[in-house]
Amino acid sequence: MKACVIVFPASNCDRDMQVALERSTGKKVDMVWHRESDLSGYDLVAVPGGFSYGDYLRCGAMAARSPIMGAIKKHADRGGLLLGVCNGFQILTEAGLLPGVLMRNANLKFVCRDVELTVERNDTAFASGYTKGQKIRIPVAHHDGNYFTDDETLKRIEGNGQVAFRYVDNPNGSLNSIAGVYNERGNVLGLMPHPERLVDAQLGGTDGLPMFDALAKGAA
Amino acid sequence: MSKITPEIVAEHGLSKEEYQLVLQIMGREPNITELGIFSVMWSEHCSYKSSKKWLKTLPTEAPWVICGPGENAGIIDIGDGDAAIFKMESHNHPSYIEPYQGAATGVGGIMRDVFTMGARPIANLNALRFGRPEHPKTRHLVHGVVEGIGGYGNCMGVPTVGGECEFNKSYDGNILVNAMTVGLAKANNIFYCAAAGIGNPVVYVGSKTGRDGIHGATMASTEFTEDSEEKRPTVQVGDPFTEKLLLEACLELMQTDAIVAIQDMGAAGLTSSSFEMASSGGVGIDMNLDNVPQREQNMTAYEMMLSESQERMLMVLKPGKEDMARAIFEKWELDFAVIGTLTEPDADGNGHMVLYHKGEKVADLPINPLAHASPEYDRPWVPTPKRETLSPESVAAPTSIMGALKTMCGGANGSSRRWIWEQYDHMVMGDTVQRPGGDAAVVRVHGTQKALAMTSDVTPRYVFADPVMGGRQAVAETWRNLTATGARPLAITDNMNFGNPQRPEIMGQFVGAVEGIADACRALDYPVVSGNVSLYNETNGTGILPTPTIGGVGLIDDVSKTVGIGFGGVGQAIIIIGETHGHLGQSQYLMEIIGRDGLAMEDGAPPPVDLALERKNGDFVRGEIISGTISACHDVSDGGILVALAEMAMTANIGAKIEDVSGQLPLHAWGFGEDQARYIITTSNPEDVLERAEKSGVWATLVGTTGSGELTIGDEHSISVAELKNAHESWMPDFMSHPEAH
Amino acid sequence: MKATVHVTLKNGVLDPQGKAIEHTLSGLGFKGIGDVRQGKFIELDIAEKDKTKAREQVDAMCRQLLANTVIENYTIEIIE
Amino acid sequence: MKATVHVTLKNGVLDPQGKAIEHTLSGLGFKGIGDVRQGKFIELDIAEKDKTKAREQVDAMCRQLLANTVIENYTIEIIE
Ligand SMILES: Nc1ncnc2c1ncn2[C@@H]1O[C@H](COP(=O)(O)OP(=O)(O)O)[C@@H](O)[C@H]1O
Ligand SMILES: [Mg+2]
Repeated sequence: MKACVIVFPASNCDRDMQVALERSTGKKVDMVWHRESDLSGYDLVAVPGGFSYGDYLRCGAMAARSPIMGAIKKHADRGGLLLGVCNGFQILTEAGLLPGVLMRNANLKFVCRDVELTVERNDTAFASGYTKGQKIRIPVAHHDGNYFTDDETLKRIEGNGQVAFRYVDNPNGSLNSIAGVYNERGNVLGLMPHPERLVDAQLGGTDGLPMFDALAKGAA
Repeated sequence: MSKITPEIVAEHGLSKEEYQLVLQIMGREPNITELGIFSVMWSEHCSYKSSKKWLKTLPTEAPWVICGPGENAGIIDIGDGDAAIFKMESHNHPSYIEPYQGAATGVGGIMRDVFTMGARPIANLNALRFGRPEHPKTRHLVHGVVEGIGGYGNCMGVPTVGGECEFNKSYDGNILVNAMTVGLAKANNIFYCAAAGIGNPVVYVGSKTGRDGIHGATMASTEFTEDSEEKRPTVQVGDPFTEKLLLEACLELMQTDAIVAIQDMGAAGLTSSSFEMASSGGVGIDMNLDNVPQREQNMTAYEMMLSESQERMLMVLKPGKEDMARAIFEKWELDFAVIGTLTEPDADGNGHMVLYHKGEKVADLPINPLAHASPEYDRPWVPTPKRETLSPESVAAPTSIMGALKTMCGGANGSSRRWIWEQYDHMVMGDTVQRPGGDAAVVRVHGTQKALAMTSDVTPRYVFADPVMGGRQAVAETWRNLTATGARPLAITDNMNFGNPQRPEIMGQFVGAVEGIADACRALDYPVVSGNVSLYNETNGTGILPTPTIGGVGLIDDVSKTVGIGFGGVGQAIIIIGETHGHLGQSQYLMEIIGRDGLAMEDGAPPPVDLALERKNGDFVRGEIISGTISACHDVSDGGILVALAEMAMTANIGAKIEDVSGQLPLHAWGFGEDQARYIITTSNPEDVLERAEKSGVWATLVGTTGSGELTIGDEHSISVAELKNAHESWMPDFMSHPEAH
Repeated sequence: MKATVHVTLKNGVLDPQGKAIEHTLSGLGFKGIGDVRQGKFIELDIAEKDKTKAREQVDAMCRQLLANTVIENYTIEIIE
Repeated sequence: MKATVHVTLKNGVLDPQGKAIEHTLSGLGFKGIGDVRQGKFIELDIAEKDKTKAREQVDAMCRQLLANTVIENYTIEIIE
C-alpha cells in the first residue's frame, strides 16, 4: 500500500492526514507538492483539508486548477483510491471528480465540533471497517460545507447509493444531510468531516481509525 | 522639502520636549521622513516610554528561561532539546475601528512574532473584553472580532485553543483584543534579531508594501475621541494565505544556515524592524527603498518606512546565500528582495540608518539614540485607595441559592463561550488533548508524550479595587489553571491594558499591578518572558478597568496523566482543596445577583492572595494528578465553589449530592465566595487523598458524591444539570442571534 | 483594457449569503425586501488591445476559473 | 423595484483575493493580466415604489450592513 498526501499552498491538514495514514499503513506516506505531475506509483492519494489559496474566490477553485490535478484525474480513472477531506472534498468537486458543490454554511459561521454521522454503506474500500447504519463521531471544521446539487444530480447520487455519510444533526444546511459522497465507481470519496482527527484515543476518540485501517488493508 | 512646523510635529504625536531632543540628536532639522521615523520609534507602542521603568522590575529569570523579554517572544526550555516560544499582544484600537481586520491582523502579528524566532506556532489563545451587552456596538464588535480571529487562525492551520471573553461597561468605547501564540522550536535552532556582519545583505520577504496603516503605531498610542472614526483608512487588511506561505518559507529557510538575523515587520513596519536589528547588532544599514516590493504607485520614502502592510519580514543573510534563499521564497510564491547592506558604525560607535530613494539620500539617522535614547518617563502616580474587606454576613442572601446559581451560569459573564470557540478550528495539527472549555488547553508536543498547558486570565474588577492584589491574582489564577490539568507552570507573558498613563491614578493602577504580578512571579517561580503594553485605552476621559492579561504556559511530562474539569464518573467522591472563608467582596455574586458594579468603595476589597498557600495547595493537587489518584480537577475562581461544581457537572452531564458544610458561614457566602488557592477534585479513593492532604498540611474537605442528573446541596437546594446547562449554553447564541448593524 | 465580470448563482441554486442578508435586513427593520442574491464582481486589466479578442480571453478565464459553471452564470463587459 | 449594489474595496486597500486570482490566472497561462480586484454584487427586490425613496433605503442598507465602509465603497442602481 503506497499512499501520498497532496500539498497545495495553504493546505493545513496535510500533516494530520499523513500521521493517520502512517499509523494505519505502518509505512512512510509521501507529501507531494501541487506542482508535481506524476502519481503513478500510488495506490491511495489523499487531498487534505486546509485553506488552499486562502479559500479565495471559491473554496478549492484555484487548487482544482493546479498542475497536479491532471495526475489526480488519471489516478482516479485508473481506479486508484482517492480521498478528499474538507478542503480536499471541495477541491474534488471543483475539479469535477465528485458531484455537487460545497456552499457557505447556512448560518454563515465556521463550525468546529464533533458531529455524529451515519455510515450509509460499507461495501467500499473506505468504509469496510464500519457497519452499515453505524453511528460514528467525527469532527467537522469548515466554513463551506453546505452540500448542494441540482435536483437531478441529487436524485442520481441518492439512486446510485453514492452518499457515503450523513449528518445525524445537520451542522451546515447540506442537502439531505449529506456529509460525504462517492463517485459512481466508488473509488473516490469526498467528505467534510475529518476522520484523520480522531484516530488517537488521547485526542478524544478513534472513530476515524476504521477508515484508515480499511484503506491500509484493502489497498495492500 | 517642506519645513517642519509645530503643527506637523504635533500631528506626529511628539511633544515639544521630544522634538527638542530630536533636534539635539540630529544636529539639524529633520526632514519629514526622518520626523516620521522618530514619531513611530518614540510612540508609546514602540518605545514603552511610560512603562519601561516599571517593567524592569518584573522577574524574568529561571533556570528554564532561554530568552526573556526584549526579543520578539519569550523562550523556555521544555526538555529534550525542545523550546516553547510564546507571547501575547494587543490589537485593541484597530479592532474597535474594524473588528474583523483588526482582530485578524492582531493574530497574524503575534504569530509572526513567534515564527520569526524559529518556532512553528502550535496554538493560539485570545483574551477578549467587550462593552456591556446592551451597548449598540457590542454585538457587531463581538461578531467581527471572533470572525476575524477565526478567519486568520483557521486559515493558518494553527488551532485556537483557549482564551477569555468578558463584558463590562468600561470597555464600551474601548474593547480589548489580546492574542497569544505558543510555538515550538528546537532549542539549538533559535533566531534572534541582532544584525551582524558588515556588508551582509538585508533582505525583504513576504507581501508587497502598500499604504496600509500608516501611522497605525501612533494611533495605538493616543487616546480615542469621537472623531477617531475619521482615522479609519489606517486599518490594515490581513492576508492569512500569504502568512501561511511566509511561515512555511521561513521555517524552510531556517533549516539551512543562511540567516544571521530576522525580524518581523509589525507595528511601524520597516522602520522598527530595521532599527531593532541594527541597534541590537550595533551596526548601521544602507537601505535602497527602490528595491522594496511595492503594491502601489508613487510611494514616498515616508510611506514606505511607516507602512504597516502585513505579512512581511526583514532578514540579514550570510553573504552568498541570497540565491538559495530566493529559491525557497519563490517556491512559496513570495516576494524576495535585497534592499540593503549592513554598514560600519561611525567613530562614536553609532550605526546609521541611511535611506536612498530614486537616487537620492532621503534620510540619515543615528540608530542608537533613536532606539535607546527614546524618552523614558517616570510618570507621577498615586496608589489606589485601600478598601475594606466585606464580611460574609454583610452581603444579602439570594431568594434561592440554585436560582442564583442558574442566573450566574447563564449570565453574560458566566455563560459558556462555546459560541466563540466553535468558530475556531481548535483541533487542527492533531495534538489538542484538552479542547476549549476547561481550565487550560493542553496541546501535545508533536510526536511525544509531553504536552504544553496554556491559559489566559485576569479579573479586572479585582485589579481596579486593588491593583497589587489583582495583579497577584491574575498570575495565581493562570498558575492554578495550568496546575488543574496536571501541568508544571513555567512562565508567563503579560499584556498590560490600561487607560491614560498621564493620569496619576491610572499610572498608580499600572504600578500596583506590576508590583502584584512581580510578587506572584517570584513566589511561584514563574517568571515573565514576554509581554506587551497597551495604554490610552480610554474614550472621552473614561478609562477601562485595568486589565493586565496574563498568559501562562506549563509543561506536562506525560500527557496520559492529564485530567479535565468534567466529573470523572458516577459515584466519585468530591473534595474541596483549600479553605473557604466566604469572601464576597468584588465577587461575581455581588455583581450579578446583588447588581453592584464593583466600582464603589462599598463593593469591598478583592479576595486576598496568599502566594505560599497557592503554592502549597497547587503542588499538592498537581502531585495527585500526576500520581493518577484523581479523576477530575477544576480550580475555583469566578462564582466560587457552586459555579465550579456546576461547570464540572455540566461538562460531564453528571450531577452531584453535596453536603451542606457551610458551618458558620451563610450558605451563599460558602457557595459563591471567591477565596483563592482552591480546587475541586473528584476521586474514587477519598481516604487516601484526604490522608495525604493532611500530611502535607493542605486543607481538604470531602463534600459529596457525583451521580444522578441533579446538583443538590443539603436537603433543600437542588437543580437539574440539564436546566443549568441549558441556561449556560444559550446565553451567548441567543445574544448573538439578534441582527446587528455596523 | 479593463474588463468587468459579474458572477451570479444560477436560478434555483441555494444562496446562503443572500438568505442571511435578507434575514438580517428584515431584522434591522427594513420592510418589503425580497429575494436577495449575492454574487461576485471582478475587475481586471488586460493587455489585449482588441475588444473581441479581449472578450474571448476573459470568457476563457471565466470558464476556467472565475465561475463554477455548474452553479454560476457570468457576464462580461469590456471597457474602452 | 429591483436594486443592485456593487461593493468594492477602497483604493489602496489590499485585496488578497484579487491578488490570488491574478496569480492563478497567470499560472493558467493567461498573459498580460494586471490589477485584479474582487468585489461583491448584491441584487434585491424592494417593495418601495418611489425611486428616490428606494435609493435612500438601499443606501441605508449599505451603510448598516451590505458594505463595510471602513474599507469598502459601494454604488447603487435602482432598476425600473
Ligand atoms: N475567546 C475565547 N476563545 C477561546 N476560548 C475561550 C474564549 N473565551 C473563553 N474560552 C474558553 O472557555 C473556557 C472558560 O473560560 P473562563 O471562564 O475564562 O475560564 P476560567 O474561569 O477557568 O479562567 C476556557 O476553556 C476558555 O479557554
Ligand atoms: Mg479556570
